[in-house]
Order: sequence, then structure tokens, then C-alpha cells
Amino acid sequence: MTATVTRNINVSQATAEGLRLEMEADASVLVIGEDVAAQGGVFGSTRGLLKAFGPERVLDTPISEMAFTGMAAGLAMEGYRPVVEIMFVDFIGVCLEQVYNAVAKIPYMSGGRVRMPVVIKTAGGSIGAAAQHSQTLWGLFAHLPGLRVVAPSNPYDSKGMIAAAVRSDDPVVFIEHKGLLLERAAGFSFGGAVPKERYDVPLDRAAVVRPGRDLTVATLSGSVRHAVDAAAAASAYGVDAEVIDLRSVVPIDWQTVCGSVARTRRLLVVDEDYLGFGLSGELITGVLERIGLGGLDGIARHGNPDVPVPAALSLERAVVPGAGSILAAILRATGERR
Amino acid sequence: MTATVTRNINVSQATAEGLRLEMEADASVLVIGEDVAAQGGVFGSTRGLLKAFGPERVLDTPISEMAFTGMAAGLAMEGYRPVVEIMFVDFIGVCLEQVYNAVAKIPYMSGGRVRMPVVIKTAGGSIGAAAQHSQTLWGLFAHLPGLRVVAPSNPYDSKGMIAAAVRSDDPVVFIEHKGLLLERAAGFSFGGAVPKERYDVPLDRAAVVRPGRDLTVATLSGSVRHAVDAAAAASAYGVDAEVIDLRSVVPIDWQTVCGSVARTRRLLVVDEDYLGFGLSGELITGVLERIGLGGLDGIARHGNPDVPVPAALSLERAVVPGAGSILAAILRATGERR
Amino acid sequence: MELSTERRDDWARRYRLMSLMRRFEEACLEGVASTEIHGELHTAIGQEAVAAALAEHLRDDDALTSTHRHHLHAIAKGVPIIPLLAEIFEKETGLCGGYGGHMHVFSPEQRFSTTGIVGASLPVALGHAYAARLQRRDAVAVAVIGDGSVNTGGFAEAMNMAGVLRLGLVVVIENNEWAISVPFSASSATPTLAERAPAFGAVGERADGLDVDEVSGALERAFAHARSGAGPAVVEAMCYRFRGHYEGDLDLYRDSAEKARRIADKDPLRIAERALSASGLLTAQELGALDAAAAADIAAALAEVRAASQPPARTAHDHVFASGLVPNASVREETPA
Amino acid sequence: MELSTERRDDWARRYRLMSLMRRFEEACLEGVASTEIHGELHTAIGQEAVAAALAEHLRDDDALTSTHRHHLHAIAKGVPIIPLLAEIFEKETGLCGGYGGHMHVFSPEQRFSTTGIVGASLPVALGHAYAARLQRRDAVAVAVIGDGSVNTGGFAEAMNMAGVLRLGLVVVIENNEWAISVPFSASSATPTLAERAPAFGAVGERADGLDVDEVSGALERAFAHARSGAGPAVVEAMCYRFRGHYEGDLDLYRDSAEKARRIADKDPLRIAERALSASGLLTAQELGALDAAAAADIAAALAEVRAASQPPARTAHDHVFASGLVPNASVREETPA
Ligand SMILES: Cc1ncc(C[n+]2csc(CCOP(=O)(O)OP(=O)(O)O)c2C)c(N)n1
Ligand SMILES: Cc1ncc(C[n+]2csc(CCOP(=O)(O)OP(=O)(O)O)c2C)c(N)n1
Ligand SMILES: [Mg+2]
Ligand SMILES: [Mg+2]
Repeated sequence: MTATVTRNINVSQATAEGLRLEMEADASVLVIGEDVAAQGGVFGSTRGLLKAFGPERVLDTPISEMAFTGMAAGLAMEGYRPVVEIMFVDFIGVCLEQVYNAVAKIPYMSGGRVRMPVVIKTAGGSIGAAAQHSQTLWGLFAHLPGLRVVAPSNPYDSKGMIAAAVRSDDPVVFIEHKGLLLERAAGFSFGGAVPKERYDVPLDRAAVVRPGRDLTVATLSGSVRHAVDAAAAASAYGVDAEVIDLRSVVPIDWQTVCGSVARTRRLLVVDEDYLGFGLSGELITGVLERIGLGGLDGIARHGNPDVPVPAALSLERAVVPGAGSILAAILRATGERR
Repeated sequence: MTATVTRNINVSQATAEGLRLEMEADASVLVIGEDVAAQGGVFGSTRGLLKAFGPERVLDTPISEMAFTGMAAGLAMEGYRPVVEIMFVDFIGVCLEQVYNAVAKIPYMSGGRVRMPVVIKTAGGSIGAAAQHSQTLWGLFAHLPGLRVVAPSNPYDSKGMIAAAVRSDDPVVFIEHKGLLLERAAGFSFGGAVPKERYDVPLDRAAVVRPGRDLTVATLSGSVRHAVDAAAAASAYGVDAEVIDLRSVVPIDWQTVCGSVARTRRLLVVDEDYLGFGLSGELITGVLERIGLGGLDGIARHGNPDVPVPAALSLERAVVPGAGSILAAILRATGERR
Repeated sequence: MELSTERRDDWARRYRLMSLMRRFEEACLEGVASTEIHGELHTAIGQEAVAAALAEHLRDDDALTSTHRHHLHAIAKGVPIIPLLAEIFEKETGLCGGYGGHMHVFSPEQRFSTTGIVGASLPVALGHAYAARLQRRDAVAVAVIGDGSVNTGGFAEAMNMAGVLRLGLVVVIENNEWAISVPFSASSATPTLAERAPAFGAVGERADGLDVDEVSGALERAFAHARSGAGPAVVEAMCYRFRGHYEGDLDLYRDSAEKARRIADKDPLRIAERALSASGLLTAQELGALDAAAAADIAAALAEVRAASQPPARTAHDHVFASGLVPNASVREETPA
Repeated sequence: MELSTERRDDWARRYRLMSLMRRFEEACLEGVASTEIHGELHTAIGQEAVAAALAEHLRDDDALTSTHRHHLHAIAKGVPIIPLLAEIFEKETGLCGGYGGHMHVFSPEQRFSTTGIVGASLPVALGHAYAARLQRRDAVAVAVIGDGSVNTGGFAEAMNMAGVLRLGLVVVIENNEWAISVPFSASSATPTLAERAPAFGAVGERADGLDVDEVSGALERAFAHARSGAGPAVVEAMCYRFRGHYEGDLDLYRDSAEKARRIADKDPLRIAERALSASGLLTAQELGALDAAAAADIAAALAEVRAASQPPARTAHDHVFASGLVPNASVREETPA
């Protein structure tokens, strides 16, 4: 990361800045969705774009996700690079069709003749908004071939990864975390310094956010800062945890993950998404496939235990990972060492 | 399984018979979908129901999956047990909303006050119908909490599992395999005898279809017969493979799987669905969580390598598991023993 | 608004209900201010006349499906107020035990449900309407939706199915001119929404949704049509969203002078109040008494709700499956305590 | 059909195109019979007049999105016949190298694409229409769909967006009276589909889709409307599906006597042929020569297609990502050879 002074911006502003710079550099970039123009996005991550680029390149739509997601496929065929905003990732069920049967598969179905440089930008994460407005669902997208799936954890990456997503010739599902979007850069112990200039963060490289020797905690998005806090707390118990920010779910940066696990010999996956049939199983299996059953002393996972996110905060806290529960998971996973 | 003479029916007839018996027994059971009435289903698995129960209980719909899937949620609230047919599982992207945000979550969101005894009946499997008509997608449903997900592999189970799905108070995604539906009972080396009477097959119990000592092959749906063939062929190489028909993806019958793996010490998951972020990672991880890293000598998985199903058969054969490729996977997985 | 004097008691009930609805929403605002309610609360302040009119036509055996902005519809349908408010406050004593929260309210007794997904409630209404058909009941299913919801695919699919099957579906569109920040004019291909009804074999009319009597009249015709077996009916009730889309919405996209003017001039409660005083049907004092009674009811409800607890953390895993299935029971220790 | 004699050459071209379309579909049937084509092939035999009329109005810079029953639309849009047929036969030389197959055909040069998902093509057309808007081109996007597709949410959403944005979208509904086994009357709330157009700010008209001249006239008006910037236009072309929904469909749900009668009496090719002979515009001999030329073209194409190979198995992993990304490259040995 460039050594820049920390600016007083929040994550959504970093994302908006990344989008603005890409739109300035490339006239084929468009932003389409509900409330992206006049409102600048309900979380502010498209703020200022309407003023800068006008209502044709920043298009407020009716509540018609199926129509405007398909529209993005058509625009891609015409050489555009549309960024489509699905306000909450939980709404994907009304338009998954266009995402997984069109955008994701057309490059393949066309035998490589058609590109789909489409960004599906959406927000996930549990912040007390109950079962239909709290999911992350990266595991769902990751299961479907043809989509890159990424989720940044900090301001620097948010700006750089949205830029890389826009420039990618592959479709990218870009999942912001609602719990991060309004957080100020200064509050981040990692990735808080956001250069004013245009830059990108490669979409396929994980980051070791905190080095450690005893255990590899692999996570992403809103859970990274909780994992860092938990790792700090774990040191009081004599456990030195390494925290990896995966950044990308598809593809997984196996080199970084396996490199770490080969050293620590223990892997804990922390995943705010549903645990079953998702990232945690894939990560554990993928590591084992690469370094062998004998390469590890322990595997563990911690995340939403396949429960719809409840409304009451007392219940939500019981199913969504936080620093405290991650600490507990770290201590469990390193149990025999304590 | 009851010892009955093998009748000359195919899998879709077995399913239709299961539905018919449940509809006879319970007037609250309805069948709703495209071409389910006059046509009896494009694969025939609702044939005869219109004649038996009339056009109100067997309802041909417009091509409006979002509407009629939501209709099932409303009917469930009124005390009905609707069976909704989504013709091909690949079409789920137009109505996943109602499946995962309504049917799957309403029991939880209502704090247990509302039941959703809905069956989402659909067909999957690669039989040369290309990227939008070939998926199985059980991994997608399984990732989303609140849904039972099952997929039968033979005539006996098809009849008994559709019956159990209809009787279940939980929503069930019932995925038929297009490659099986028109196969005659006589062609099955397991589950070919279908009693005329009403019975059900529990939705949460896997079956050991072929016992073996050297390796556990866990699979389901259309791949079971291929795995049985592959296991037979493997014996010529001195490999004695056990084949487990999972039947259910949610829940997994961990007892049966772990019991087998504890003996064989090797697990191969064969999955016609996309390999990534799905059943195979979950099964391998779940077994390790239960029997420990030391309980196994080898893990492996074989299935669609995260490629949209191509149209040309020459290509399809390269990405969809068949008896030959499963045999190869078995031999790879037991390599050191040969 | 012209008032007929025979209906003095009806008007008193009506006014009291509107007043209660306003107080209910204000109680929610109090919960937001005190952070007892979190998340994105949607109130329907300014839209009381539609819900109060609805209450006059809904039967117990009718069903009602609603949206994110549903509190008043729940009240109109007879959902008891204390559990309703308790659910919005996410209390153990809530209608759904605090699992659903303010956007997801289910009351099978009243055939009432909501969803947080725009356009997703109409298909569910179709199920209720079809159940009435199967049972040869003349009950209707009412779906209350916003102007923005009309542009979802779910709306069109459900309307067409109701049309072709001639189901008893009443669609009440609360056209408050906005879908979050997107004005009605920027999202609809037609100048009115009522005029889309014929495309689905439905009848449709637009009514002034600030005038409780006018909207009640339109609803009367719609309910009669739907109950008669003639198919779906649409009422587009014109109104205005007094507050931001949700509590916390800065609402910078609307002209604030116009907003202030409309709130001052076009408050459905004040409109009713003025008409009632002017006609002499109810005196200022009587109206004040009705207001006070409504306020007292809500104050009592709020106090009771506030005294209740949040559901205990250990119950977070309950109810995922009605059967009690817990798919990964044996590795549950992995989950946070 | 009344024919104007000035248009002799146009008519010859038109008839030849219809004849070629019929032969093309018959070549596909041959492929099914010989099992060279597998899966569920959908032909548009009986619907040639619509596609042939379309060809007269489509410009190179217009876009066309189609459905599972798209072969004739591809031909109308100028997609070259041999790669098109080769894709249907899933050959390496196919338009998409055999990856897409008969339901998924993409030809960026002609701005042509299809989908196997009913209702999913219209949203894509919207993107083409919006591109024309952004570039200030008067090109239109044409979406050809079936009568059954009109009941999907995607149809309504895309229509409304085209209406509110006044995009140049032409929707051609081939109303062949059936959606697999479900008759039009059982799926539509309205007696015609054209009458739904105003609900989306569109113009709409119904035309006899067996009469190439009539449907061409309706399309002319629709294209002119859409090109003028006035918004979307709908043409509902009435026709009849001669064959089962797909090859292999037993088609037991239709009355076979009626089907036979309609095929005998209402074949668009025969209707055109009769009108042309009767008017003396083209002699039976001339018509025969046009048929023969079309047949020869298709025979040559079929021979070439048959000679080509299926794509090699080792390429099955290509093209998943345009960037060349292979997410699990290092464990690829797990996949079948
Ligand atoms: C499918 C879907 N898309 C988007 C949203 C986000 N959203 C919630 S309410 C709303 C606006 C709804 O407008 P309208 O239907 O007019 O209802 P109002 O809020 O005005 O009552 C939007 C876009 C959602 N919940 N679901
Ligand atoms: C979303 C979706 N639902 C169902 C299907 C299955 N299906 C394929 S074609 C078809 C009928 C389409 O009817 P219509 O639109 O009239 O076109 P036609 O086949 O008559 O040309 C159906 C139901 C599908 N492909 N996609
Ligand atoms: Mg509104
Ligand atoms: Mg049709």
C-alpha cells in the first residue's frame, strides 16, 4: 500500500471515488440501478457521479432488477462496461437469472466471442436488518461458474478493487459490507490510507493483514477487522494468529492461503455467510487438496450456522461472527496448545 | 426395500404414482406449474393427476414462476401443501426470491408461527441440453438455510421420497434427474422394485448401495448408477469401493457417511453439480470435522469442474462425471494401494 | 369532502382509527430516537386514510399481504397492536417473537403477512385468493403495495394470473409519488397506475388517498368486483410520503419547501378533522377526545412493549425448520455461544 | 393477400427467403432424425412469414434478441447460415464453436443473441436500445418472443423501462397459440396481447402472422414508431406451431384433426405461393425455381456442416472467463480427461 496520509473519507466515498476515476478514464463505464443517481446510492457509494457524468451514464431505474441486469448484458454486447447496483445482495433472487444464466455464461456459451465486463455491485452484511436484508451470499455466487466474486474489507481496497472490477473483462460480483460503508478511513488499522489518484488492487490476491505463527484465520469483508481484533486479544492467551483477508472468493488466492497454513498448520475460516455449502468448506477442502491431510494439525470454521439472520440484536449476535466469537473460535481451534 | 416384483414403469411414473397416492390421502395437496396438467409434465412425472384430481388441484400455469411460487407460499399459509414444479432447475433464477426469502425463511421469520410445507419439484442433470438446461444446483439450494434438498437416484426412492417430501412440514427442494426419468425400473440394479402401495422413504437417510472396503464413494441422483458401474469396474483393479447414495443434501446423513469413511479411510465425492463451493467441499469438511484429520488417509472429489455445461457432447463428456471418469477418479484416489 | 350526517358513529370510529395509526407510527419514531428500534424503519405517516379506509372493507376471512411499509395495514387487518409493536421493537413478546422484526410480520390468525422484498407480496396474495377459490369462499386477498412495486415483474405475473383465473384479488397501490429517491414520473411508463389494470383483465381506478371517504368508496367498488368472482381490481390511492423513505434517510432528493407545504396542507388527519368540524358532525372537543383516547391506547401499548425483553440468545437456532431439523447438530459447538 | 405488381423482385426475394427458412428447419429435422442433433430442438415451421417480414425492416445496426425458437430470426438478422446450422449441430465450426448449441446463439457482428430462458431476452434488448440512445443512433432493438413469454416478469419490467425511457424497442410477439401444452387462452388475462401495450407506454397492434405482407406492414409501423424516439412498439403476429413444442414432443394435448387442417390450410408458404400464382406475379415455374435454389443452398450448407467435427474435448475448459482465469488450475487433474 502506498504511504499516503489518511483522508477523512468513509468507505463508500472511497468506492465512489474509484468509480468516478474509472468513469473519467473510460466513457464506456456506466452506473445503473435504483437510487444510484439523485440519491448517490442508499449507502452513498455512487455519490457525486450523477453530477459528474449526467443522468444517462448514471441511470436511476424503476424497481426492475431483472430488466436492468439484463440491460447490462445487452450493453456489454454493445461494448459498454456497465456497473449494475443491486441495492442489497438479498434481492438477487429476483434477477439471479440474468446474472448466472446470461452475464456469467455468455462468454462460455458464445465460445469466447462475447465478453461480459459487467460489475454487479451490491451490499451485504448483518447490521441488524433481519433475514431479508442481512445476507452476504458470496458462497451462492461462487458456486456458479463464470463470475469473479470479491468483497473488500477496508477503504484502500474498496477504491482499488472497484476500479479493478470495472476494468476486468470478466463479470465481477462486488459485495460491499453495510457495516463498513459508513466507517471513516481513520478507524481502520489496515487500508485506511486512500490515495487520491487512480489505482487498482488486483482482484485475485489475498492480503496477510496480521502475521502470526500459530493459526491462520482466513476471512474477508466485514469480518477482517473483527478477526484482527480477535487475534490481538488472542495474544493475551499466548496464541499468535495470522489473519488473511481473502479479498476474493473467486478466485481464491491459494498460494497465499496455503503458504500461510503450511507454516501455521492450522486453519480457521471465519465467514459471515452461511457456513454450509459455501466458502468455508471450499477453503478447507482446497487447502487439503493442495497441502495434503498431513500438512495440517487442525481445521475449523466459524460463521453463520445456517440460520436466517434474526431481527432481534440479541439473536443476531448469536449467529453472526464478531470479535468475541472469533476469539472464542481461535482459542477452540488452538485448544491443545493452551 | 420391500421385495416386490419389478414393474414395467419408469422413474417419472414412479414419481407420479407417489404424488397420486399422497393427493388421494390428503386433499390439501396441490400440484402447480407449467404443463403439469394436460401434458402431465414435460418429463411425465405428473401424468394422470389432472384426470384423477381435476384442473383446480392440478393447475397449469402461465410462464410466471415468480407468481406461482409465491402463490405456493400463500397457499401454505392457508393450510395447503402445494407441490410447485419448476420445469428445469436452471430456471430457478427467475423465482429464487420466493424460494429462499419467502418459503425458506418464513418459518423462522415468523418465530415458528407459520409452516411452509411446500415442495419445489424440479429437474436437473446433464443430458446434452447445454448451459441453461443441464445444471443440478443442489449446492445452491443447500447453501440457503431453511430448505431440505433431496435428489433420488432410482424408481423406489423417487416414489417414496416424493411422498415424504409432500408429507414434510418443512419446505423440500426435490430435484429429479432428467437422465433417469425415462429409465425403466428393470434397468436399475438397485431400487428397481416399486410397490404399488403408498410408502415413503425418509428424507434424511443415505443408503449404502454397494458395500466396499477400500474407499467410500459418496454421491447422489444420476451419478449413483455410474458410481456403481465404476465400482464394479474398479474391482478388476483390486479396488473394493463402497458406494453411498446420499439421497439428501440437506440434511446430510453424517452417520452413514462417517461410519463408512471410518472403515474405508478414504472419501471420494462424486458430484454432478459444480465442484466449487458446494456439496463436495461441505461433505469433505463435515467428515473431517466429525472424524478428525487423522481419521482419513485420503480425500478426493470429482464433478463438474466449475464450467458451464457445454452443448457439444464431445465437450459435455469432458465436464460431466460418467462411469469411466468415476472409475478413473476411484483409481486416482486409491492410487497408492494399487 | 362532503359528509353525510347519518354516519356520525362511523366517522368517529374512522377518525379514531386514523388517529391511532398516526400515534402508532409516532411510537415507532420514539423507538428509533431512543435506539430501541434499529435498522431501517419505514413509517406511513401521511398515508393513514388509505389504511383506515381499508379497515372498513376487510373481513376476517380476507387475507392481506403487505410490504416494508405495512404497520397501518396490519392494524387495518386487525393484527393486535401490542404484539405488532413488540415485533417492531424486536421483543420476545412480539408477534413473531422478535425473529421477524419490523419488516417481516406474520399473523396467520388474521391471514396477514409482509415481506421486505419489493414486489414479492403480490404472488403470496395470489395463494390466498386461490385458497378462497378452492374453498368456494367469497373472501378476497388484498395486496397493498407502493407505486414503485408496480414496476416489478412479480406484480405483472401475479396480476396476469389473477386475471386469467379470475381470482378475488384487490390490489391497493399507495402511490406516494416516490420509491426512495426515484419519483413516480421517472419510473412509470404510464401517467397513472390504475390505467395498467386492463392489461391484466382487471378493473382499476385512481382515488385521492388523502380523502378517507373517497378512497373508501373506491375500495368498496374494488372489493365488490373481486368478491363477485369477476377477477382482480386495482385501486391507486394518491398520497404523499411525509418522512424520509426510512428513518435515517436524509431525504435530500426532495424539494424541502414543497415537502413542508404538502405536509402542512395535505395531512389526511387534518383534512378529515377540518371536514368533520366544518360539517358539525364532530366537535373539536369530540375530535380531541378521540385523539386522546388513541394516544392513551398507544402510550399504554408502548409502555408494555418497552417493558418486555429481547428474545434470549440461546433460542437463535430454533424454528429454522418446522420439523425441528438442525442440519449440523453434531458440530454445533462451532457456533458462537 | 392482395399483391402490387411493382414489387415483383421484392416478392421473389421474400418468397425465396421463406422457402429457405422452411428448408433450414427441415435440415434441422434431418439432423434430429439422424441423431446428429440431440436435445430439444425447437423449429418454427409455420412461422416463416413473421421472420421473413422482419428481414425487410432490420438494419445491420439494429439488434435482435430471440428465444429458444430463434433459427429464423437469426436468418432474418443476417447471421450466416452455415455457422448457424453448424452451431445447431454443435460443430467446432459453429457460430459459437459448439459451446452454445441450438438454444444459445451469439453473433456480436449482427448484434444477435438468444437465450433458452423464457422472458430473459427482452431485458437484453433493452441494453441494445439504451446503447443506441447513448450513441444518438436511430437503431432499434428487436425482441422476438412467444405468446407465453408475455406472462413473465421480465417482459413487463423491460417494457415499462423502455416506455419510461422512450427507448427504441420493437417487440414482436409470435403468438402461435401455445406455450408447450398450455393454450394461449389459459395463460393470458387479455384476449389479445397487443392490447397490453398501452400499459407500458407502447403502441401495439395485432397482425395475421401467416400473411407476410400484412405482418410486414405492421412491422413497418412499429419500426418507424420505435426509430422516431417515441418509445416501444409491439406487434402481435398470429400464427400456429406446426410441430410439437420440441422434436420429440408427442403433442397429444392438441386436437390432431384441427392441427392437420390448419397445417393444410394455413401454411404461410402455400398462402404466399397461391397469392403469387393467382395474381400472376410469379409463375408456378418461377416459384419452383426459387424453392429449388433455396433447397440447393440448404443442401450445400447441410453437407458442409455434416463434414465438420465436434469440438475437441480438451477445449472444454476454455472460455469460462474472458481473461483466461481458471479458478482451480492447480487441482485440475481431478477433472475427467
Ligand atoms: C426487489 C427489491 N428491490 C429493491 C428494494 C429496496 N427498496 C425497498 S423499498 C423501495 C422503494 C419502494 O417504493 P414503493 O413501492 O413506492 O413503496 P414506498 O416505499 O414508497 O412505500 C426499494 C427500492 C427491495 N426491498 N426489493
Ligand atoms: C423461465 C422459463 N420457464 C419455463 C421454460 C420452459 N419453456 C421453454 S419454451 C416454453 C414455452 C414458451 O412458449 P412461447 O413463449 O409461447 O414460445 P413458443 O415455444 O410457442 O415459441 C416453456 C414453458 C423456460 N425455458 N424458461
Ligand atoms: Mg412509493
Ligand atoms: Mg407460443
